[in-house]
Amino acid sequence: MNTLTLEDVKKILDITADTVLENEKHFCDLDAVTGDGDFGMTLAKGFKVIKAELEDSDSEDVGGLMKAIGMTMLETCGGATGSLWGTGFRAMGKSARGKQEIALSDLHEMATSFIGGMQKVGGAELGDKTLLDALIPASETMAKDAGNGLDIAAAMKNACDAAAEGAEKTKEMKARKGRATYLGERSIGHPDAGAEAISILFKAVNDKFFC
Amino acid sequence: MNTLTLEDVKKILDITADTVLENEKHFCDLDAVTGDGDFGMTLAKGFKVIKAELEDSDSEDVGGLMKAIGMTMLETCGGATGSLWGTGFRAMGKSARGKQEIALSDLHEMATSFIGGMQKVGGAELGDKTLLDALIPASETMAKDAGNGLDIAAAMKNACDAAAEGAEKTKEMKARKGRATYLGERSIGHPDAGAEAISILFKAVNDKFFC
Amino acid sequence: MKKIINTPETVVDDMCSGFVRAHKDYVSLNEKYRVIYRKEINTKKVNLISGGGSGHEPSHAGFVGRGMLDGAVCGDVFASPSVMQIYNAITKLESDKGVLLVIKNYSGDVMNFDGAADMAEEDDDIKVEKVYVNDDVAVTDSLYTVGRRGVAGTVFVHKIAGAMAETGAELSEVKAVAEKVIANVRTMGFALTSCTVPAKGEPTFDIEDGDMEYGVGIHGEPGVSRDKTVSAAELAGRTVKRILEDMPIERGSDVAVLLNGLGGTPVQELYILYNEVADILENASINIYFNLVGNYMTSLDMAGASVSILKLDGQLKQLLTAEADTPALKI
Amino acid sequence: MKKIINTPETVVDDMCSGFVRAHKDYVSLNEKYRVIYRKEINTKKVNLISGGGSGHEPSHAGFVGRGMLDGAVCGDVFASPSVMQIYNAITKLESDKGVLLVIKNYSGDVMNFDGAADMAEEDDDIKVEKVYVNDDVAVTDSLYTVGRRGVAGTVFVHKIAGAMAETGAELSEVKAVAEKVIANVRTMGFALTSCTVPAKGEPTFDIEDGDMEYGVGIHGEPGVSRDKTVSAAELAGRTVKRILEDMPIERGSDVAVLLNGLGGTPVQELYILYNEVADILENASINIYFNLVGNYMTSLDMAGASVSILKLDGQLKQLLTAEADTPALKI
Ligand SMILES: Nc1ncnc2c1ncn2[C@@H]1O[C@H](COP(=O)(O)OP(=O)(O)O)[C@@H](O)[C@H]1O
Ligand SMILES: Nc1ncnc2c1ncn2[C@@H]1O[C@H](COP(=O)(O)OP(=O)(O)O)[C@@H](O)[C@H]1O
Ligand SMILES: [Mg+2]
Ligand SMILES: [Mg+2]
Ligand SMILES: [Mg+2]
Ligand SMILES: [Mg+2]
Repeated sequence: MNTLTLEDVKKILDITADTVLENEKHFCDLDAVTGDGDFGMTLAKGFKVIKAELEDSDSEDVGGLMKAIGMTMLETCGGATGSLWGTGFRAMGKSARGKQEIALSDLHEMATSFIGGMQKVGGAELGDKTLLDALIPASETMAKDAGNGLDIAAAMKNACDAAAEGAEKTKEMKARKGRATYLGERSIGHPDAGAEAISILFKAVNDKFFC
Repeated sequence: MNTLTLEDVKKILDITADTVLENEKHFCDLDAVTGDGDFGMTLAKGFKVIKAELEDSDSEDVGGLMKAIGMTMLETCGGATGSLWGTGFRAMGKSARGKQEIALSDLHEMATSFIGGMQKVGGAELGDKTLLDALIPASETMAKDAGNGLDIAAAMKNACDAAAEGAEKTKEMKARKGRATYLGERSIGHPDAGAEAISILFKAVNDKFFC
Repeated sequence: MKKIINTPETVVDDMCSGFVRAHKDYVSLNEKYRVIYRKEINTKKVNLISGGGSGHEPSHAGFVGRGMLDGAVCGDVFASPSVMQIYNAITKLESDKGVLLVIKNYSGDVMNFDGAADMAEEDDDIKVEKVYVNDDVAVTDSLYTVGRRGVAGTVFVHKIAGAMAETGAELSEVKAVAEKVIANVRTMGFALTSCTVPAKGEPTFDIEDGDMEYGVGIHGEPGVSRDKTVSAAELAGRTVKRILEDMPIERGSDVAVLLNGLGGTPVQELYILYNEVADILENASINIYFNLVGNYMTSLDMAGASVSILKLDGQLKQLLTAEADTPALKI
Repeated sequence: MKKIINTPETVVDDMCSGFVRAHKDYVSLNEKYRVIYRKEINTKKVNLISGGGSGHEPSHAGFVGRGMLDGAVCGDVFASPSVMQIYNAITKLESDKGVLLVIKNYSGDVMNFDGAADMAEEDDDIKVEKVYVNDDVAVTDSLYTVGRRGVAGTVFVHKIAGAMAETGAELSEVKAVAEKVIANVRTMGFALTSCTVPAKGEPTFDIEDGDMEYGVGIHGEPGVSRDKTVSAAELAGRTVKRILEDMPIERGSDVAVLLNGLGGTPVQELYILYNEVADILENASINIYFNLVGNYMTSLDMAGASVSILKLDGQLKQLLTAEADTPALKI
């Protein structure tokens, strides 16, 4: 498989939505350890609407679809998540504007935009103990694999591993962004909820779509 | 012993005060079952002051002493107790006005006044499950014993038994005065705190002064 | 016990002192008798005095100010003030027009206020009138002989009689309007948790997590039943129903509603309950002309609420919305 | 869980509905976006918008009215409102003079308010300025990088910036005075019990009977330490000391004090604590020019309190005592 169609992207998003909904409580529990325990709820609130909208979406390209999802998140989700993910999706919308097919290089560009959007609003860097610590490594393997001409499924497997590894590493980090910072030293020893979620979502998409 | 002097009366009041202070918690616990649990506290608050005042009281007769105690209770004690006991003591003050010595008949008259004062403000009758259910029987034996020419100590022993019996009977009564009335049927089965207290005070005075 | 206090013994004195410091433009304090007076005493109007046990804050001291009370007497926690405390308040607030005592109907309060009134009338020739508030429909008259308890509806008495007094009305008129309020106000409350009296240090009653004490008194007295907790809608329905059974209200009538928190209930929940009460009254074509939502007659840290409904006529409406400027209520 | 609610999902909608019904003379509600607006929108003055997660009632909707806020945006319990909710408030309250957003400094709030401001500026050419309140001295800057939390001091920002806006001042002037308040206000709080978020149904943290969480956040975030409970006097001493260490105040200065209840604390205890705070400040020759004692910035049903101290100059004094007429604060 070397490109994804608009339909493929929708299917991937649908798997993502299902995974979010299944993990609502788990994501909340993760956030409860270092944050305020609402991450799963907030994310689920958005993805419930997104799942419904995917069914009768009239977006004609991947960019339009991403932008619509971004708006939905900005509208539906509060908290850090609404702003971060909403802006991230909107940034992906811009980078995939007009595209009907997505190659691995496009996918990497979208990931870069997603990260960039999140950084624009949240200002986090690698190592701040946020979801970026799972996202950035995943995005970087995609860049490498695109350069090496891997196909999307193989690259996705690598991204999946990179995300898992990145999420695992957040355990040792001290939070410098988000609510977990109020814990100071006490945030060390627990993984970041957002990073864990990213890893779980990558794995679900990989298992259910690419395998 | 056929009369009590002013000094005797003071001694009796001092024993009463000590007994109240010793039983502060017990009286509260009794009140907690059917009332609001403050009876011991309120009574103790008053008798703490009374005990101190007894030491340098300049009352020249029993009536003056009783009136002063009544005023102290009206000043120091709130709740039903302040008004009932304060008015009761003031009524005793009136009935013993000018008296240096107290015969059994005087004592009975004082008890009648105490009860009358309490009834004036509280409007309770025998059988309403209040301290009057201990006081009235005690006062009645005094009347009989005075008629029969008993000495004060013997009469006191009888009064003591009558009070105890009266207090015991309150267990079977349904409260018709005081906070216990809010319990309705549920007040049955527990003695009235005030009646129990009267019985305990009679017993203490009997044991420590007359025996 | 989880309380911000120094010692159980000093709770009332510390509170009075803090209250008067916080509201020194409104009130001053007689420390010995724990009476909180209006800063400027007006001897040309009927003066209103209320009070009772402490633990019901902001009642009653919070309502001392223009258009409501002239004095509040603070007893120990949940214990009526003494005769002399009240007597002191009456003599201090003596006025050409007389003094009205607003008494919640509890034996202790009634005896002590009555005793103080007698003393002021007999010893000092002060004109004193009294009204007894008995708005609590939880306890019905048939059960006992001392009459209903006075609870949150008392705040409406303070407001309306206070406004009447401010107009320069005579003692008989102020008393009459206070009695009109009492005749037309009913309250029903419930507790989700018990209060804890500082001197006792333990909850007054035990209550399971899924239970509530329906019809609880403002001192933690038992209510009509121990029930399972229900939704705000059902709670409002049951509560309004009980009030309307006791005091029917015609369609098209105007009423005032006091949605009162018992001390430990978040403001959020009071508004949620108010929403349901308003729904029910609207559906019964009863118009809420005036409302108060908040902590007005509390029971220390008890979680729970009460609903008071006052039937209004033209006079009550006008007095209810007349200006008032007190620490706890400004209209 | 002991709560007067219908379902955890409907808490915020039911509360908004009840709030607007109770205060319909002051406010109206956009149900979809959960924005509570002033009844009459004035497009000739700077309009103030605040908001954040729900659960802090009466903040912020309680301060919508003359002399304070023009709009409040209600997020889910303890979760910032979304960008679109805030954007909707901004466009609705668009004014010739511009709009000022008063934001409590939490990542979620900051991101969403910032995002909404950008959108309104870019898409609609609305003049928007923002201030970030960060008064909580519990969390010191060295510990983390997102800055201090915004807590009860926010109420002073609403009051003073709102009074400034009411004078017809320009956006830059209103922003400047809001920033002056922020620079001069500090808050320190503590919890005796945890709050319980309705959706969770269980206390956010466990706490033993003799313990308190000192420096707790208004969402139940951990504080600086888990300590033994102490007397009101010691609590006040420690709290004022921490504030003064962070913001020294000269002898002879005038300050405003907000003694804020966290939702489950009885009014009685707030006055007891105020009494101690007033003692300490008096002894330090610091003059309490203005005070508020009550539930202003709560944390659901949490028992506990916070103390905020604001250093005053002539301008702040005048604006602080200027008229305000809102559901939760009337001056
Ligand atoms: N500034 C930031 N940049 C990137 N990610 C962030 C930032 N702040 C928080 N996050 C991520 O968001 C997650 C929490 O989201 P959420 O629970 O919605 O936030 P909150 O409850 O604090 O508003 C964290 O686990 C973290 O991964
Ligand atoms: N009307 C009354 N007449 C006589 N005794 C009464 C009356 N009401 C209450 N009591 C007595 O007072 C006792 C309770 O006193 P106290 O606790 O001070 O009252 P409260 O707490 O109700 O103000 C009762 O046990 C009862 O014996
Ligand atoms: Mg969170
Ligand atoms: Mg009692
Ligand atoms: Mg009592
Ligand atoms: Mg949150």
